[in-house]
Amino acid sequence: MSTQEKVIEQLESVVIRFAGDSGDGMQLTGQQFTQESVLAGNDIGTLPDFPAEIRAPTGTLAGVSGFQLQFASHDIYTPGDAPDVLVAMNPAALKINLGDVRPNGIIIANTDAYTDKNCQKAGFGGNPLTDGTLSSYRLYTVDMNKMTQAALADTGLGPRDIDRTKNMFALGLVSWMFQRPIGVTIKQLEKKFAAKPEILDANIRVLKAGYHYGETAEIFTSAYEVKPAAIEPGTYRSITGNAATAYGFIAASELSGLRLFLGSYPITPASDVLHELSKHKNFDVMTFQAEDEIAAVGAAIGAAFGGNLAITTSSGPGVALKMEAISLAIMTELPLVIADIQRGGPSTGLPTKTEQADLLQVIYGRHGESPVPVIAAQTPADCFWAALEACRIAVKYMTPVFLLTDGYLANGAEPWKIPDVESLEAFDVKFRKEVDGFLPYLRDEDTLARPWVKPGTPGLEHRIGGLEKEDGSGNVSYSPTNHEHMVRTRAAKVKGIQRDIAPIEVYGDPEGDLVVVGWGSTYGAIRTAVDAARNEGKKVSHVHIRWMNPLPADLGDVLRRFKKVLVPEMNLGQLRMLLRAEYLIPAEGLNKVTGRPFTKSEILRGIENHL
Amino acid sequence: MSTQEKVIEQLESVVIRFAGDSGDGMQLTGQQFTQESVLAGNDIGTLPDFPAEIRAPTGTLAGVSGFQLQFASHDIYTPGDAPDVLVAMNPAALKINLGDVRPNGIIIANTDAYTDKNCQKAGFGGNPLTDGTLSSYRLYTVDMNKMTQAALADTGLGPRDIDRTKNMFALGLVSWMFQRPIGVTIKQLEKKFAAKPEILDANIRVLKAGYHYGETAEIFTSAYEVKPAAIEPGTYRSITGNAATAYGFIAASELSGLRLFLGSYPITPASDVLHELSKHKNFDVMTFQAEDEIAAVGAAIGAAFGGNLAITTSSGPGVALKMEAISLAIMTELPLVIADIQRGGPSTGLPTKTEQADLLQVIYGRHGESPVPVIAAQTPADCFWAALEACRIAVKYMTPVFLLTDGYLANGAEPWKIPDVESLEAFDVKFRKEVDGFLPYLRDEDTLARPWVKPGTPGLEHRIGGLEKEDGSGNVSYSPTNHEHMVRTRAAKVKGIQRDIAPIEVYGDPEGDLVVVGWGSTYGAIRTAVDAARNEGKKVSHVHIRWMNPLPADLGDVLRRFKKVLVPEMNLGQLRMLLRAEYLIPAEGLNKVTGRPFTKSEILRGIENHL
Amino acid sequence: MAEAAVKLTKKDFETPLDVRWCPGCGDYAILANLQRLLPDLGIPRENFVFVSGIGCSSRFPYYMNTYGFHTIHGRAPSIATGLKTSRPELDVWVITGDGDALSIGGNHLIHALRRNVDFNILLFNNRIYGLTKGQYSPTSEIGKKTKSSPMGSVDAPFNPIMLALGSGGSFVARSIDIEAKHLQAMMRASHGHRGTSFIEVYQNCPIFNDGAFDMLTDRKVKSENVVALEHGKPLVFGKEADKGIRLVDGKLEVVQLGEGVTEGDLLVHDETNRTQAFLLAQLELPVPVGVFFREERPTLDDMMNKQLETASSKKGRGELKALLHSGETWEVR
Amino acid sequence: MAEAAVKLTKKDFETPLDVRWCPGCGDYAILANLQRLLPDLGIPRENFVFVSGIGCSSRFPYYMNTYGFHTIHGRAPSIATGLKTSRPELDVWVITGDGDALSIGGNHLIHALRRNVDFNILLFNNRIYGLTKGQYSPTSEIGKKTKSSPMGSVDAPFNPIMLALGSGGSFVARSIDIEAKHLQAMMRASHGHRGTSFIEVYQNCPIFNDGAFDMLTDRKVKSENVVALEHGKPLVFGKEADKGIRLVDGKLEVVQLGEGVTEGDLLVHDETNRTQAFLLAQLELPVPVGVFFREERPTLDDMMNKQLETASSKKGRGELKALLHSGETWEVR
Ligand SMILES: Cc1ncc(C[n+]2csc(CCOP(=O)(O)OP(=O)(O)O)c2C)c(N)n1
Ligand SMILES: Cc1ncc(C[n+]2csc(CCOP(=O)(O)OP(=O)(O)O)c2C)c(N)n1
Ligand code: SF4
Ligand code: SF4
Ligand SMILES: [Mg+2]
Ligand SMILES: [Mg+2]
Repeated sequence: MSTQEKVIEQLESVVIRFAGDSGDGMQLTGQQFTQESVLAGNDIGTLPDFPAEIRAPTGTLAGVSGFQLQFASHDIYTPGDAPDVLVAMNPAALKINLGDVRPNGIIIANTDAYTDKNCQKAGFGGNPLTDGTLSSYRLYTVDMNKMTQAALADTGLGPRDIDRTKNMFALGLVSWMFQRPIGVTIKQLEKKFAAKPEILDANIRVLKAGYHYGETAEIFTSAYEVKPAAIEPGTYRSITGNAATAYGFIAASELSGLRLFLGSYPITPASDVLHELSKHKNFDVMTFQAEDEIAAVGAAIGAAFGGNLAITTSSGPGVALKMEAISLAIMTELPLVIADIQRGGPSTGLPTKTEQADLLQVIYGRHGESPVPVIAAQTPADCFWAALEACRIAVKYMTPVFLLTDGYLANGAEPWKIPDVESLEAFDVKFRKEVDGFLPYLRDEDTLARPWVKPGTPGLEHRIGGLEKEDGSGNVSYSPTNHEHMVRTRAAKVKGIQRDIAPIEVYGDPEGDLVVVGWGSTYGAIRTAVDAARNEGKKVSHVHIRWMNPLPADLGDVLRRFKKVLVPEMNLGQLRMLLRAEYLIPAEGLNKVTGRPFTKSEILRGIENHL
Repeated sequence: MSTQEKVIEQLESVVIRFAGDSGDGMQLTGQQFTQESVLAGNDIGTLPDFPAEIRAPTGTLAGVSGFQLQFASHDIYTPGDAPDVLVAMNPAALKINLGDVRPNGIIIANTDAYTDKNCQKAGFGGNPLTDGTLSSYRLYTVDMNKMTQAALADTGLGPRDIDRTKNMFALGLVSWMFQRPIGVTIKQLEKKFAAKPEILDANIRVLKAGYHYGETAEIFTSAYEVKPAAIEPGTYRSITGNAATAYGFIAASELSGLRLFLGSYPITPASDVLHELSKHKNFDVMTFQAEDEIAAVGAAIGAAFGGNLAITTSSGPGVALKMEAISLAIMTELPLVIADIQRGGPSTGLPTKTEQADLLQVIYGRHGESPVPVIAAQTPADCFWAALEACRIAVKYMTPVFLLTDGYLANGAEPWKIPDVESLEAFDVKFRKEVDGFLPYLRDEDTLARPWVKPGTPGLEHRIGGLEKEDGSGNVSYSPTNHEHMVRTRAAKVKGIQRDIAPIEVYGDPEGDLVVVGWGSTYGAIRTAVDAARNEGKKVSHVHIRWMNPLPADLGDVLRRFKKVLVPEMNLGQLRMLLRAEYLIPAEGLNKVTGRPFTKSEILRGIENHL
Repeated sequence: MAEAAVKLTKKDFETPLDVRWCPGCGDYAILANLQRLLPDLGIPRENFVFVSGIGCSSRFPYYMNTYGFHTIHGRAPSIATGLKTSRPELDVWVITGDGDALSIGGNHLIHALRRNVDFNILLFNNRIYGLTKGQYSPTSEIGKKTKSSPMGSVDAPFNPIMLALGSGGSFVARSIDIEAKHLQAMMRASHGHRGTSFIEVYQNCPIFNDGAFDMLTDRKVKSENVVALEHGKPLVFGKEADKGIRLVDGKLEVVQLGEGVTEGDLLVHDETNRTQAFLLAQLELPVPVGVFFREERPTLDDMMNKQLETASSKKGRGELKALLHSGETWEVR
Repeated sequence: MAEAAVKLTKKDFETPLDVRWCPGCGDYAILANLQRLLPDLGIPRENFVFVSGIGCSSRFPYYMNTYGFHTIHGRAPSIATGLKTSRPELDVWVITGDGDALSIGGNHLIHALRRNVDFNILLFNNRIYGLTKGQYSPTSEIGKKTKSSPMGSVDAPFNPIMLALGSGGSFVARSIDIEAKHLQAMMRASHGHRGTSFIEVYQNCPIFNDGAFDMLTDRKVKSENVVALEHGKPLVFGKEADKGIRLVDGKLEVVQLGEGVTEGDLLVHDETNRTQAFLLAQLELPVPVGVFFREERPTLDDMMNKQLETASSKKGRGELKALLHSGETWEVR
């Protein structure tokens, strides 16, 4: 009835968050929208955020599930800060997310869900869609339930099945708003519902209904378009951190010729690595779901002793339980990779939220002097490279290695330029077979690694264990001088890994007023903020540490070239502590422990406060 | 036959080490000699050193058991450095201990045990008693077996029983050498062998035979006497660290009116605390030997929830296993004391040797931000005070607290001036009973402690758990701001314990060239060495830290008054790391990780090197 | 036990919190049944304590308006052991799942059973890890396809009843989430038992393992598939009570009554016979529910507390001063 | 198994290290018996791996000249599981003690038994913690006075055979340290069994629990106190083979042969019957030794390895490149 024209606006980047009841299918909607954006050639960053309960009661705050996505025409490193668009499928979703939406942002609400009862459950006094609560936002109300029902009126589907497709309406609508191609979603639906043609048909109908509604209805004054990003040429895919971690391990197995053995016990947010690896038995990947974390790492140690590429995956509480066994791997100098997918702590804490507070646990959380190298991944796709690198070092130095990622990386996705498999360097694994001159703890002069022997090798029968070893012979030794020697040798071996660490790349100028030092998943937020600060002419650089132990040999020199050092972390200052102790520099912290990642603006504000 | 006169020399202090096969009863001999010395009014310090095997094969190096003791006419803090006297019951004992004996020291050897076979087993080429190996020592050879047999010839005892008493010969002999009263030993024997009069008689006969042999035989040219030490008036007893720890816990229970509950799983060198507490059921002390360390701490947490004074005891590997559960105590803010009696690590390591390498484990060894206060005992008797203090803080602040001791303190003994029980301060424990205004996480304004409620209290039914808590209500909360608030509140609560820490007492001048900063069992060696350095006119002071977390509020200021800071530790520099990070001072380390305590001279050398 | 002053009702045991299980989850029924039973037990509300581990099932204490402790994965029996031995007057319940109790918590479970600590264990067996979104558990059948076993699980499952009997359990029973009457009867019996009582409750997880127990709950077929164990009674089952179980050469045999076979030929359930309980536990069809085994033996909490009393009455209540002065002492003047 | 190229002897399995157990310790005999047996098994020496936990008993691998791993307390079954599943061609033995296996390691033990990993567990049961110098263990009797139980232990012990049977163990046996012939026969049988085999070996600790099994080893009385289980044979015992065990109403009864009772009346051992094994495990006097139960069922290592083969043969050996390119991809030019 209106005569307004549809205008296609050009945008640089958009942050959109889908939020609804856990039963509303928001994760799926978000993932599908991500696929579409990726195919539209945008760079993307995602952040799923789901409740700890499997399914909390409908309509409650505890039951709200969200999925945020940023897509842009330029390189981006994060899922973005304040959403430009919030899709709020019910009042609880609105309640929880409203505070994050940027001023004057767009809110799309599914009017049908805003009943009095639901508004009350969410803790609103009245109906927020009508009582002025949203006056500073651009509100679009859509009767999604009704329109979904209408779209399916003649299908004979039951009301529950119909209700379940309303997320497709939302997806269709938003796809239209941002000019996404919905073909990929239809293809995906075809796969998923191959066995249930009526459901498939219903979903496609509703998806299209949403899309067409956007196109035809009058309430939207404009559609937005984000142009493809200018990124490096190549073949791309989207990948989550957990999938990348799993692929990194498989790649390490292929490149080393070692059978991959995973011992694991499920725990959020690490379980998906187990799930992913379980699928790839045709890579000769052995996965063992143990009775607990101790048995999981135990089995991995047994497999390492047997000559396999052994890994174990968990999150904070599970990693705590593994420490005693990891200490055995240190004493017996066996290769082993332990992945800690960090989550909010202490104790059970916030299982579905992200945090970086296990750094000191993995470096120091064992009895005795028990050094372990630690590598931290910095983006979802980087989990691939970090996992691969962890394996390479473990085998080269005959040592357990920690791989740190976190819930944000694990579940977040980014487009990944798929590496050329031929260009990946094979690692050089030698099992000792020569009998002459063999001693179980005779070390390689360079790496200080002891030989790796596969049980079954004739003539090399020997015994290892957790009691202090005599260097060379590997016999049990209570000698005071040998103990001191071994303690220092184990430390020197880990320290020696510095030679494998590439010199630090400073982003920005090599000296200046401030260097922002980060590690792990804060990479994207820091890089974006430093870019912004530099655009404003500030003398700020960015250093991101990958090997947390040992720290890179040149790190002290690099940092000392700046007047100030700022360390943003999702903890109370764990890396900061290490830097201060190691280099005696007055590093300052920017700390956030909310279970959510930093936003660019939080870091930017931190930078400004420290200049 | 000789006409030499017995001369009684006056000495200031003597260090003596008894060493023999584990079956030779050296621990008993050493302990008895300690008793005698204590009754002679000397100040003492002891260091037992036994093999990890229960009983290694006779005559082997692995089977050597030793007990060192220093007694002096002045205050001493250590079992001494290089022994003045070594009693070597067999070649293996000689082999292992010879390197430690001071030049020109006395060696008493039991000739009968120096057979060719034994010498060979010990790794000597020939017989060290005759081949010149001992030319730079004062060697006394005694046919102890033969003389023991002779003393018991007419008793009708079997050869095995006879052989078992030869340690009494050694004890008698050495008692004579140093003019110790053997009455206390006889009394002790009477108790021990009350049921076996023939064995009792045999032991006493042999003890006296040894004593008389010293008096009459011609080989000893002099006897030595150490005058009583000038120590504070009062009633004294000798006490080991583990006994003092147990007594400290019982005292805390008596002073708080809380029932003591220990959950523990045996492990060297912590088991004796369990053994000691098991004896005192008439103090209403409940001891539960659990199936593993996790169950042990679990039971303690259950008891804490039930309103008991709950403790758990272990050593490094066991403590590593407890960490996940301790994190639950942090989240639920329940009082709990965890004693870590440190031993050599990593892994099974050196179970019977001492080390201080669990400091960072107990401070940082848990997932998430999970702060726990840590107190370290510094002498065997101080374990009493440290255990008491740990309990007081746990209950006052509603927090788990770590108590650190180590194998050296645990098994070492010192004379202890028994405190006046009436003078011990009761602690003020209030269980919440008022229903009005109750919230499980409503905090005390000063301490930030939450209320402690005994299940069974009407009207206060509530639920706690490991998921993040909403401050105040204690309900499960996934709120980002609440999480940040709680993380910071838990940290602030532990930091707030600083107000309970007495200002640092600097031993020596409050400023100078060097301050030696120690913690735990290095106290004695550092104090003695600093004394010696100061006697030489050096500007050296000593600070010994008791609360490792939080560090004392005035520590930074105190340390900055010195030009240099030296940190001796039986690890690779764990406290040093903390000091550098916290105060940005270039603290240097003096590190020894041999499984044995520092000697005075090692520290003195360290001081000299840093001046 | 002391009579509660005021008569309590189910409502008294409900918390104001929203219950956060999936719609249709079997946990709701178990909760409701226990909330219905508790007021009947004559125990003051403040004396109940619910201790759980981690899992969907372990959220239970939040919904029970008593004292409660949602602890960590697998450790609830240990925590309950410390609580019950030190506070024997409390009425302690352990709520756990098949993962929590049999996977990570297996050791604590079997040790609690041998020690016979006086608390009640309810194991919600849905044969899946629910909270972590659907991996196979130690009670999942071989071949089960889950997220972590896409080609089917290769782990032979535990039989929780056999495990409990082999651990020395003194009260071992089985029931089903939605069989309200039976479940309440089992809970009541477990509560009446002094010592560790263990009830395996079959629980449906509609999300990750829907229908695992349909055969035992579907009105149409359940009476053919379930046999109720009752002490002293012959093992009869079937819609028409026309089938029974007979013991032949030490093995169990399902028989049709009437064709020359009478109730007198059937095995009579003897809940005091551990071996027979073990035999019944192996029965796959029909599935036995009820009390498999019950035996009175000393409880850990009793024995520990008695030792404390004995020590005090024998040696006299300890005195700190005397303790500190024990052994050799000497005076320095 | 492949025949060893060279015939090995006991000496080949001895290490040059001094054996460090106390004089008279039962561990010596167990070691010697196994060293005597191994050369007979026709397995190349380099294929044997001994995995142990912590305890006196767990020092065992140091004295066995094969591959060996002295791991950490309680975890040997887990480590052996990782080793055996990933290297199924190895001949893996787990050496453990009553503390190591039943206390801290209880969970791993029962899970190994249910999963049926193909290794041999020898549990040296001296009913005490030896290495830590004498605390009661989960097999110590109630009332035992030790360093940690000066008024007597209040923990009801496990019966390891019952626990193993309740866990689903597929080979469950018992023997005695110094009964060389019997012990070797048990070890041989255990080795012959595919799946987890469990042997409880009664072992004397002369230092902390001397004489615990005197009744079963003292030449004068042992035949009156021990009954050997042999498949298909009636349960006869006594110096004169004049006593036997009869099954009456599902309960075991010791009878004197001859007085109207003949061997034909006795219970015949059936090692395929788990319930009967469970019943025998409860017999306190005479004490049964021998194979209580044996059953063939798929092993975990076999099933895991078969899945790998199936996956490769069905989907083709995985290719890294294809994996990385799986799912949606797009080209940026
Ligand atoms: C130490 C530790 N490891 C793993 C987990 C993850 N986890 C939580 S619940 C669970 C399994 C729950 O299964 P079950 O006990 O059967 O409970 P259900 O959810 O099926 O009721 C796991 C593996 C954890 N929370 N803590
Ligand atoms: C994690 C851990 N907890 C405790 C110990 C101490 N510990 C060593 S062996 C042992 C018990 C050994 O008993 P058992 O298995 O019966 O062996 P035995 O010495 O009797 O042969 C204990 C408690 C340890 N080494 N590690
Ligand atoms: S996942 Fe299953 S067990 Fe968990 S709440 Fe949902 S239905 Fe219940
Ligand atoms: S303590 Fe006992 S079990 Fe250990 S070695 Fe000595 S005799 Fe054997
Ligand atoms: Mg379950
Ligand atoms: Mg034992």
